[in-house]
Amino acid sequence: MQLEQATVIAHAPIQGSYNLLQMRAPGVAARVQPGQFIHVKVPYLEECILRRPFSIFRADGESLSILYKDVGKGTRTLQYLEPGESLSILGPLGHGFPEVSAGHFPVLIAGGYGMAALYLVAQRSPVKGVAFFGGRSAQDILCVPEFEALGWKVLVTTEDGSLGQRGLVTDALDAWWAREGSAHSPELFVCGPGGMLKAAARRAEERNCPAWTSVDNNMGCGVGACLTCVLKVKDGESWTWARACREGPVFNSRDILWEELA
Amino acid sequence: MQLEQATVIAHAPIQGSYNLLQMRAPGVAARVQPGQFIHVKVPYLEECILRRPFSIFRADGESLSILYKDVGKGTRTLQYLEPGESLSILGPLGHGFPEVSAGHFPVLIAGGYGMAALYLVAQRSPVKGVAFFGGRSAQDILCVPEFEALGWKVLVTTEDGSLGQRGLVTDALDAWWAREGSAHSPELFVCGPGGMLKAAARRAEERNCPAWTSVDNNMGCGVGACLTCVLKVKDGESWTWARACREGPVFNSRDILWEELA
Amino acid sequence: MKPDLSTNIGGIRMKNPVMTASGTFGYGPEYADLVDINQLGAIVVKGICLHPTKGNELPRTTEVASGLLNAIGLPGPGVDGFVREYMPFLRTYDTPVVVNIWGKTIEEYAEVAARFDSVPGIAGLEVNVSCPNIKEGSAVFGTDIKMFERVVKAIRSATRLPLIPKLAPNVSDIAEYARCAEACGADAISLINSFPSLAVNLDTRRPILANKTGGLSGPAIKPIALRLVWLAAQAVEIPVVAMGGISCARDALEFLLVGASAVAVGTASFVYPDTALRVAAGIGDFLEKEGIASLSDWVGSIKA
Amino acid sequence: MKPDLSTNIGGIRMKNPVMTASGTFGYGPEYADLVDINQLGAIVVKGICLHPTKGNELPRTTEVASGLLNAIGLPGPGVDGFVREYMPFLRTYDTPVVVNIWGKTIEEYAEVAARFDSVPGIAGLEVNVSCPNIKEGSAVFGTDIKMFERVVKAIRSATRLPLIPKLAPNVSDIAEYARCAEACGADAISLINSFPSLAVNLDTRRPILANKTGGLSGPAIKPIALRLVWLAAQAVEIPVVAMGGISCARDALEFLLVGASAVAVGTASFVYPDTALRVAAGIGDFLEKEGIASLSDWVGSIKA
Ligand SMILES: Cc1cc2nc3c(=O)[nH]c(=O)nc-3n(C[C@H](O)[C@H](O)[C@H](O)COP(=O)(O)OP(=O)(O)OC[C@H]3O[C@@H](n4cnc5c(N)ncnc54)[C@H](O)[C@@H]3O)c2cc1C
Ligand SMILES: Cc1cc2nc3c(=O)[nH]c(=O)nc-3n(C[C@H](O)[C@H](O)[C@H](O)COP(=O)(O)OP(=O)(O)OC[C@H]3O[C@@H](n4cnc5c(N)ncnc54)[C@H](O)[C@@H]3O)c2cc1C
Ligand SMILES: Cc1cc2nc3c(=O)[nH]c(=O)nc-3n(C[C@H](O)[C@H](O)[C@H](O)COP(=O)(O)O)c2cc1C
Ligand SMILES: Cc1cc2nc3c(=O)[nH]c(=O)nc-3n(C[C@H](O)[C@H](O)[C@H](O)COP(=O)(O)O)c2cc1C
Ligand code: FES
Ligand code: FES
Repeated sequence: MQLEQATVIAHAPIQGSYNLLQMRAPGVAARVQPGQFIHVKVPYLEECILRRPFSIFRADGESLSILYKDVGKGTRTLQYLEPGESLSILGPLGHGFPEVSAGHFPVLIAGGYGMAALYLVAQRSPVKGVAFFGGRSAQDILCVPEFEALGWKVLVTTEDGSLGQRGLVTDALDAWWAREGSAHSPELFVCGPGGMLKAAARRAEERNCPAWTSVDNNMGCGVGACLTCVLKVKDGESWTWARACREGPVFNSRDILWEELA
Repeated sequence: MQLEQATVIAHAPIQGSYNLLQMRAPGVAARVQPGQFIHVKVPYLEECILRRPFSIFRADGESLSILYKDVGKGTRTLQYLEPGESLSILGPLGHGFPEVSAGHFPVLIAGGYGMAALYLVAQRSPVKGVAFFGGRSAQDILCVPEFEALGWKVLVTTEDGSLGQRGLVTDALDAWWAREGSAHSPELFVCGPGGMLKAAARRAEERNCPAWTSVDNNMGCGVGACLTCVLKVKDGESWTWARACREGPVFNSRDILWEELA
Repeated sequence: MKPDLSTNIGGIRMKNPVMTASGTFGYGPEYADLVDINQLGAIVVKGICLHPTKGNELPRTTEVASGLLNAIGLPGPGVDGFVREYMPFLRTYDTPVVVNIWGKTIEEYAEVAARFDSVPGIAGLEVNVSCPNIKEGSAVFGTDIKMFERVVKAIRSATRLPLIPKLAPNVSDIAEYARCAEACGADAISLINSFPSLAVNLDTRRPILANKTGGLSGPAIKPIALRLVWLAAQAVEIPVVAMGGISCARDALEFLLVGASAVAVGTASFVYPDTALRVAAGIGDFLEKEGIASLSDWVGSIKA
Repeated sequence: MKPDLSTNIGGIRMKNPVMTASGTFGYGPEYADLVDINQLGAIVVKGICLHPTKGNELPRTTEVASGLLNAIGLPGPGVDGFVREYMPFLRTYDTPVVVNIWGKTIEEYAEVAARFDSVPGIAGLEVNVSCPNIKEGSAVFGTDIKMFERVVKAIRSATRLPLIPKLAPNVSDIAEYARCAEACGADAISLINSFPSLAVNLDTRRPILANKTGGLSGPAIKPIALRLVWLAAQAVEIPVVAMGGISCARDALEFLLVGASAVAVGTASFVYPDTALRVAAGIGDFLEKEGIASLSDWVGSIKA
């Protein structure tokens, strides 16, 4: 974990309201684990004082990139940043995804920026498996060629049917599981909206398969000091708070009190 | 006076820390009087809530421009604005310079952005006179060719002698006055730092010549409501406040209580 | 269907709930070229006292993070000057005129109120007890409950006009002041005034403002104001006029949600002179989109 | 020559005047990878009470203009948990450890203080009487002078450690609380805690924070804090620790100028974890450039 002044290498919209920001950040880039994130101070946005967390999409040598969606003030203002300009980042932060367990078959499940967050998992996994990407429409499905190029099978679902199969990501997952699941001993790696996490966690529990889920609780400090980002995890018969930024954002799905997640 | 969304036509550094910002603002541009100003909301600078006042440098048809120096947060941030982007302006504001009185010879005295503020006076004056420009060094002397092109004689002084005569603007003025003043019946049009205004006002009083001075009191609203920008003006035997943004920024030098000016 | 935005603030009938905040809209003419005064819910003018006053020396304002610090010091033309110079202009509009008054003593407050009682075209009085620069003895009217009670009572007996004490924000228990105002016969209350603050200059080692301290206004104080308005609105039956950092319709809707019956736009007018009109229009659009027929259905509808 | 930045806060010797503000720097380990704790003037840890506590539900924070609203609700490991889990780590540093304490009753406050009295490696106690979520009966310790007096007295008799009551900002007369703390035997005072505030969500029509209200911190409150620190510093002889929106050396120098003997960096650490160190270095640079030999020559040197 370090505080680094990164320099923008490339920055452009990629599709819909998603943008790709690539930066030179040798200190942070060198140490990235899949599923970790950086905490970004958006330049020129002084009245919004907090940093914004973004999953590390790619990390190659001295550079890293994030893939972000314009959803509010921070992500709107971030778009003004041009190559050559610099920004303050804090990272790599949090605990990411583990490697796929021996004898298991990796199944990625992603929605929204989750596709970016899982790229390093896909890249670094010695075993290539299957990836389920879901979204509202074609605009929301990211990085399919990149995952395919790494040797993953990608199954796309969209709610409006504009790309891949029509429906929810879990429909495709269920169909696949019924067809091939038993042959495979799946291990789930999930990053997406709360509903998707819960649906995946439920299936993992029912089928008693390991699942790693990345939560996106709002964050303050990003390093474990402010206690903004907490969620309830099991602690024997009771529960305790865990910090998404420190103990997470990736948790063993078994540990989370799903019914309490916001 | 109107609130207008202006569009940047051109924007570039011109010399030293001065920048020229040209914008399309048909509503405001159509009604500009020399010495008036616009009140600019600097885009992307939300934590600084107030507008910033800038003299109108040029106004041609549907466009107008300002010439501004990087001195703080607002003027630094303003520089990020690119052609095609828009900004909110309020103007034209205040009372500007009158036309030169019949039988008088116009003498312009300027320091800093005062050279910009006097350009429209120079352009629209039926009589072309002499202009005294002073600054610390060559970097601070603006627009000399533009004034010469309009038929004005420009006499430059710099404190470090890097351009024109070495010394203060008043040195050059005094020399000229001794040489040619009596032949001319001068009328002064002054815009510059407080010291320059005071020095010019003193000379005008001593020599009983009309003088118009543009003050640059800090401003809040720019339209006369907040009473931030006031200065003391004579009121019979006593004094009263006048608002630089409304009754000014140009005042008859005789009216100002110079010893009280901040 | 267009929602009904009209509201009644202690007898002042307004076509919409958006006023100007005292001291931020001059006496009217300053913004008349830019803003159609007829479209305001009410116009509240800069504070007026008995005699002409000059106010503080410069600097009178300084900018701070998301806010403005001011110590203008209440310069003004006095009652007679105001009535002579500005009332003819203000009477040409179909918009209630609320006069913000202040005094150096309780007697002065009462006298100013009495003088306005007979001036045609005045819809109500807002009483500034919370200006940081006015004291009687060592007690400040706005932060000493006994002084506050005395001044509100004195004004109440001096005028039949709708009376709106404007509460000071720097008290521990705002509900106490709200209830006291109500008990003394106020028709409404307004809050918050700018928050007592300080800015200093490291180079001169002096306070930046000539008056040393000043009042903080603008977006910086909005969360503070929102809590105080919420607490005050729960404490009383009389209507509450809310202000403090309102710069868009959503800000205003928040204050109305927590119980204000009207809002005032202050510092934001300095930035975008048309803010009050945009806020009024935006409130209408929001309520319409939400299918809320009348402003009163939104006021105080917070679930908490 | 390098200026002398050392300062003594009621018996706590600090190499420079910059602490962390309670609740914004965890218990130390959270920032240890990013910040050399040995270079801090002192480390003030998150509020501790007698037993482990869970704090509030989510959301606990929300961003507002130039500030942060928080209602974390004081989760923590309790005295024993803290001493066991964090003191071994904290004792490895050559930096005074100040423990911020709170309780639900006066007895609890006193007991927490007593328990820390015998813990090696603790340099002092800061007493949070101003957390918006703790009350005894209907009275809040920080905004009721009688309760404040009782709690400070009770703690004073329970501990020999340097004692620093942390004042609530939402009072009309801060000097009264400062003097009361001094009279009760406090060794220093600190201020300001975050300012009670509210943010609401128009879509849900509810307060954004689970706790409803929260405390405002960050640059938005700096001008308010600066005035209160100035007034408090004039009221007492004991040292004042100032906080509220400090995010750079110049901010800190302003608080020192108006009379604080030390400062604490709060919310700014969330943004730039190294803020406290940069503030300390920047204070040194400034004093050196101004030719001021010692911090104490700057403290309170405001001309006003
Ligand atoms: C560990 C982690 C990794 C993330 N990775 C990515 C990523 O790779 N790409 C990406 O586009 N986004 C990512 N996000 C979400 C991203 O942080 C938010 O979209 C961003 O902070 C919004 O900032 P803003 O200023 O634009 O929006 P704001 O103006 O702050 O908020 C706009 C809206 O977004 C909501 N929002 C704000 N923060 C979050 C959040 N953390 N989660 C959900 N909703 C939020 C707000 O409640 C509001 O409704 C990640 C979040 C976390 C916690
Ligand atoms: C009527 C009028 C016309 C002006 N015309 C021009 C112009 O044509 N070109 C130009 O470059 N500038 C002009 N100015 C000055 C310009 O408004 C300020 O430089 C600008 O507001 C500074 O904004 P900032 O945010 O960059 O600086 P800030 O961060 O606000 O301040 C930086 C420094 O500048 C000082 N400062 C701020 N405002 C003023 C001011 N009004 N006068 C003097 N010092 C100030 C501050 O005290 C501070 O020391 C004019 C001012 C007035 C009142
Ligand atoms: C420059 C200025 C002058 C003010 N003058 C007065 C005044 O004369 N009387 C008064 O009651 N309030 C006065 N106020 C306070 C405002 O009416 C309002 O209560 C406060 O600014 C908070 O609202 P805002 O944040 O929207 O500005 C003044 C505020 C400012 C900024
Ligand atoms: C997230 C958060 C948690 C806090 N927790 C505590 C606490 O436990 N005890 C306490 O006395 N103050 C607490 N505070 C208040 C700070 O110590 C400080 O007084 C306040 O934030 C003002 O300083 P700042 O503007 O620099 O943040 C907390 C503040 C924040 C933002
Ligand atoms: S974001 Fe601060 S503890 Fe996780
Ligand atoms: S700037 Fe507001 S009155 Fe002149």
